[in-house]
Amino acid sequence: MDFTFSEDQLLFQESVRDFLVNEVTPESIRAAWQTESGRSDALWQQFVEMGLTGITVPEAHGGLGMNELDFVLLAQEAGYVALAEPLVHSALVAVPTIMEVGDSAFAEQWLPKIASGEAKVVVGLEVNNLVEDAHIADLLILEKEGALYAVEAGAVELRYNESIDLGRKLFAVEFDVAAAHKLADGQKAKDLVVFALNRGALAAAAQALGVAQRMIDISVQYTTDRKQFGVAIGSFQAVKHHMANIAYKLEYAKTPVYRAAYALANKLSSASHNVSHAKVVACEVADLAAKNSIQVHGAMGYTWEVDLHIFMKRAWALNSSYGTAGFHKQRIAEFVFSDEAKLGAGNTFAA
Amino acid sequence: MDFTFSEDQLLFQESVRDFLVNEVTPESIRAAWQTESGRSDALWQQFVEMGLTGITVPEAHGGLGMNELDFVLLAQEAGYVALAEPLVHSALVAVPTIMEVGDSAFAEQWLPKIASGEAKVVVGLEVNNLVEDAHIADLLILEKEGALYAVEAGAVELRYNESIDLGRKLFAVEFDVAAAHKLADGQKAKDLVVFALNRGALAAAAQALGVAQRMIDISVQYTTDRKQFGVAIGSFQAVKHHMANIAYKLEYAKTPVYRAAYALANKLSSASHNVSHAKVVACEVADLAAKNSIQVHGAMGYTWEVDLHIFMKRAWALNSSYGTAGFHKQRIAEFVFSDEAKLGAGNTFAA
Amino acid sequence: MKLEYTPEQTAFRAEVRAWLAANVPAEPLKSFDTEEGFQQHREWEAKLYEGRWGMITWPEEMGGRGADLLQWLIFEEEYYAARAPLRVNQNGIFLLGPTLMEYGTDEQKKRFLNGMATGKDIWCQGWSEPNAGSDMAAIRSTATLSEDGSHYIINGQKTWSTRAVWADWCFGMFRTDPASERHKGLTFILVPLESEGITVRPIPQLDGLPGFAEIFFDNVKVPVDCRLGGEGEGWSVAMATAGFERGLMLRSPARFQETAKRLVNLYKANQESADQDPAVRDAVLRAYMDAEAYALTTYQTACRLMQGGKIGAEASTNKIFWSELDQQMHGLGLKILGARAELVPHAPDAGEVGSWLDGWLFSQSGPIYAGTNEIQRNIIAERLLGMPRK
Amino acid sequence: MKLEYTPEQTAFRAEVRAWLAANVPAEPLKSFDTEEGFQQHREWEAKLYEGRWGMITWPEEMGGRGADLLQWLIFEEEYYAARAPLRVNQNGIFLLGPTLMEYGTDEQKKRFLNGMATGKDIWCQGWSEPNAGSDMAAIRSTATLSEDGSHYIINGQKTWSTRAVWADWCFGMFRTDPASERHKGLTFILVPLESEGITVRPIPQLDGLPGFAEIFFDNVKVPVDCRLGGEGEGWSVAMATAGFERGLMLRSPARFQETAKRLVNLYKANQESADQDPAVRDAVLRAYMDAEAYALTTYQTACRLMQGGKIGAEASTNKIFWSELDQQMHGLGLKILGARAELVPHAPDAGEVGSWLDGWLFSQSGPIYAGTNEIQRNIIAERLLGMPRK
Repeated sequence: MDFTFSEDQLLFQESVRDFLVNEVTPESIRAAWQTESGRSDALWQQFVEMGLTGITVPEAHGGLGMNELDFVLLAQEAGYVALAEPLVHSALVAVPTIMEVGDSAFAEQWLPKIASGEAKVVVGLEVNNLVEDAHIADLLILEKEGALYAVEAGAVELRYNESIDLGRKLFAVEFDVAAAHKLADGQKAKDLVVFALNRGALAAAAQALGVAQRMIDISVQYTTDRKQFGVAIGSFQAVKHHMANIAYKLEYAKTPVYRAAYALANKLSSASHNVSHAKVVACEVADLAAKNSIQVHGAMGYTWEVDLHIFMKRAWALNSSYGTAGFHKQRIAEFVFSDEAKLGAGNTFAA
Repeated sequence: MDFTFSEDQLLFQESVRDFLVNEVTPESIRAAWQTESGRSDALWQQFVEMGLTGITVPEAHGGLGMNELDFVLLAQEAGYVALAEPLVHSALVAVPTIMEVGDSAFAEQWLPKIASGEAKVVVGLEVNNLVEDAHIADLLILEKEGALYAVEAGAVELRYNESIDLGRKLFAVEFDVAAAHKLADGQKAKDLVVFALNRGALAAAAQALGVAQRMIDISVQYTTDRKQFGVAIGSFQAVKHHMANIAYKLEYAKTPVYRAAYALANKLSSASHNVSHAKVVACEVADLAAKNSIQVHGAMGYTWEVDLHIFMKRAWALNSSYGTAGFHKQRIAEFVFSDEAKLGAGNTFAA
Repeated sequence: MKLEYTPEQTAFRAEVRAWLAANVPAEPLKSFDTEEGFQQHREWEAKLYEGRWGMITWPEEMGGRGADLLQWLIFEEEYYAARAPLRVNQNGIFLLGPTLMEYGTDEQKKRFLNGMATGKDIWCQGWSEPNAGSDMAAIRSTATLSEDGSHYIINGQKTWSTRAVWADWCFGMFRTDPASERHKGLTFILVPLESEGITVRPIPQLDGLPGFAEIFFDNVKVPVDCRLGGEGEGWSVAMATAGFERGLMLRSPARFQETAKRLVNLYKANQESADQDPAVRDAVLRAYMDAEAYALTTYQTACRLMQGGKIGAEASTNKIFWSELDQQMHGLGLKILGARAELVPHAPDAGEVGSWLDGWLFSQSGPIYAGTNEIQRNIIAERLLGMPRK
Repeated sequence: MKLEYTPEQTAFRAEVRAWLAANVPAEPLKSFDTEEGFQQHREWEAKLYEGRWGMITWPEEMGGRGADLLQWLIFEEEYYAARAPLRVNQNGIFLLGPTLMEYGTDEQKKRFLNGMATGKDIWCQGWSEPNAGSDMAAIRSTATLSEDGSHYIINGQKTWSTRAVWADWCFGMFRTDPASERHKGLTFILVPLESEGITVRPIPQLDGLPGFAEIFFDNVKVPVDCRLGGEGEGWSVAMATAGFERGLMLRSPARFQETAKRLVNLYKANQESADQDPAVRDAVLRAYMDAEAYALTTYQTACRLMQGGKIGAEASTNKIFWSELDQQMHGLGLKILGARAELVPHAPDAGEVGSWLDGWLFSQSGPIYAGTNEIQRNIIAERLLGMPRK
């Protein structure tokens, strides 16, 4: 029993954090909002060079062969900077899904290109209605009416839908089922959808942790600097408690996320409800962080001018991404209220 | 349209408040806990002399002929002192129920005695499981298996059940149905039970308002007097906000209670869901008052020594008295989610 | 207590309803945080004025109907139920208007009230300053009386001025006594925004639109007859305005009851998915109850005021209650809408999301402006409950 | 990360389980806030000691098993799952014990640890004073060293001393330097409660039982070898104890997970009536999630500590989380039980109400004792987040 990350994992997190905080600044985010694609090829190239695009790609296909647990801290850091590029999606959803399809030719075709940065692949599930980053994908893996298809970029029609979070690029995607490559249908398709959804939900949860932490940091800084009634507003107890409430809840949202990552990486039978627990509480704490942060910012928090809104909007958007709270609570309820559920002391790590 | 109480109603409230605050003190309450019956004949006699026992008894039967609305402010004051005597029950539940039965001989037999203080009548509904004050009742009106019976004191067997609130005397009551006087069955009994339950719920709600106010007053006093870290603890913002949260919610619980009283007094078709709204929010604010009050008292609040616990326990006991929050939310939901419900602006006073 | 409308009140409601049915634009106007929408709303104000529905609580001789508070509540109920446009000139007609009637000279009343009523002059506030947000007494912008006493020279900066970008006039407080501190030495002055020396810098809000602005004053000359009340009396004049603002005129129960109704309908239309989260059904019921309670308490307050009562701590309890309710209801709407909820109104697949997202963004300002809810809680604790200040 | 138990840990669990199955009394003991129950619990401590299960984290030579934190968590899981008796001597074995091992002389260790371990000596705390509740530095009780240096003379008053009514010894802080202020000049002293000059006044708690007491000291003579640590060093000795108290030793996830499990079962058994309030189902799910999260985070902390980490602000986040969870779960239990919930355990129709009502009353103390949750929030804001103190 060891509930800690390894030295290597923590060092990797640190170096990715340093890189992201330097490269993905509020200024660069605002600049990207002004561009057509909203995505930076240069940044993606840097990810390639750092090995991040291939992090979950097997070594045989040119990647680092890491798993969901190795990546979860990096996803958290991506949330911390509200990263727009689909790095987390690629590593946590697209790559594992391609492998899970079990078609070695298909995997061989795409995984090396993902690792090398030549191709981007996105997965579009019906639970999300729209497909994020469809406009920059070379291949789309799409759920449609009980089956899963692989469709290349040229074969889809996209309808852009603006999100309140300008860092997210969402598209309604249409394609000709008859002309598409069917990856799976029936039970296998269902399993693949759950597989991808669990990883998408984990990705959202991990990013939500980072977003929450960022809002804490921004708000602590703001309330330390900002004076009112002659003192720093951060010295008011009500302001302190708004912040403390985020901070202590965040501590109890992190471990469910890490446990969910572990359960996915080790294909535990508890993985689905572990993921749902993680998704619910991580998004709740990010939501609370948004609420309390805007409140302690006062009117400044309501503006486009301070950076807070970048992260608030990401938190709001993550809420219902890869399953609403209701969707996930329902999965938890199915477990908790089942007659077979092992509850109570000593069963936390019963797989 | 006039949503205010009359001068007379307010003056009556004031005189009853003055009387109760002087006569029903924490000391007298603690003393009553030590007695077998827990009830004071002397106090009841004073109620008789003030006309309170007959307040809702028709003038023809020796009462004042007032209604639920006239009594609601007095019920609030009874809550303020955590009154143990069944005055509110008698005036708001027993007397109206006797009248609603529609048996004039029965009414004539009991109402004058209630007004004069010769007899006490209690109503026992299945929703409460146990019957409060059964030990001092001369007559019990009891719901049993779809019918309503009148049973005199000698014909019941009582099993005492101690409540966490020592001011409440609860009894399991057994009686011989065959030997009892059946007041109603079938639809009429159902209607009578709803009739009595609505009035019991209103009584609980009104008392909850008073209990909440009392806990505010006790806590404000305590936190003003008590010093810690060199200052009055009431000067800490967290303590202030605990109190402010009770106070502002209390304002928005009062008007639903008054509206419910009006609806019952005027037999409006909205009365049942109006009562349920009142019951839910009044008990919630009393519950919050208990929670925040013990917190600002610190360890003192956890003792038997300060008076707070008298009122906390009353608040807890009222929670599920005359219907749990669930029971009442269910009645509200039936209205709100029905296709006929007139919701939205301008429909608040549509009967 | 009598919780029924009089025949006169019922007739009044019918009259309002009929006029609105005939006049409310079929298509919703554009947001008044856009230039085009602002002009549309200005025209709507003119139309309301024509029907004498613009400021019904004003005296008849000023274009109003001398309506009492209950008529006001009824009017608002019909107004929101009809989904009539938001009031672009609310700062003028609800805040400055009543203040002008109380503190203005006859000439000032004549000069300003009509333009305000017709929508010709749209007013914005000049209260907050960069270092005086919730702490209004920290105002530092100055107004210096010219030597001949004919005008003030204004210098400084105001911020959070709602709709200042396209407004015509600004009313606010300025420090006329440079040696003064806190509440003293402040004067209430009305400033035309086209004056030389004024720069208005739009502040984009959460939705990116310039819903408010900073106003910079660089030696702005304002005639002395634009002063409202006496020199140095600004604080008491302003407090009257702030009282109105926090009071019941601006936050009709109608608005929240209509939101609660739409929420019930949204829930019913999406019940299967919504019920996956049992907290949703509970929160919808709570929205109904709270909106109802807000209406009840507002009616009670209105009746008390009509019988000669005064608004006290109700201003603070009221502010907390509606602003947190508004936030909860819109957040709940988004929750029910699920994955679509992040789409902006003009996104092609947004469907009914738009008004909920707009409402959600707008609701974020409620617990902040006009005194944060933390300050309101302090006020309740100290003034209503008498808890120790320090 | 490896979220599986080692074979050794699994074997250890099996050993604990077997012993408990054979030894936990079939009938629950009486409350240890009654004299009879206190003695029953004292005997249970002796039985635990015999099996070497009393203080498994203590070194073997002191009667323990030198267990690590993970073994401790496993032990607690089995202990709560077996519904074994509460620990009447927790102040001794979990708080004073480790402090003694760190600060005590060899002689003190020999003298006190065994009596503590066997249940012969039950210890209570002497921290708080009437005007020093959450503010421990305000302690005013004095200990004056006799002229010959052989003993202290103690005068003053302690309060909120849990289980002091039937306890044998008290440990606490006293002011040895009368001129000192706040954290300075305090000394940690162990006092036999049978000493002359001591009066113990029981304080009845919410359920009417004397769960804690005031202790009055009137010229109480205590030999100088009852001092723990140096004179004037009481604060740092006490802080070590407070750290243990707030830390994970005392608040096992097991306790809350068992409550959550019972709550799930209570809900399932009463689902029809419980579901009338949709908030209940949601809250039950939340109880499960929170208890689970508490377990996960505690395991994480334990693993970190075993790898050489230190407890920092976890002490405060932990305190808030479990105490509010405990309150919520028991309140929810009462809500599900409905009209019966107000009955005390021995009421003839109380049914299963008893343990929920007892738990509810007990849970009220959680957010208060060992530093109120308001103080914990201040600590998180100031120490973890670095927000300004004043």
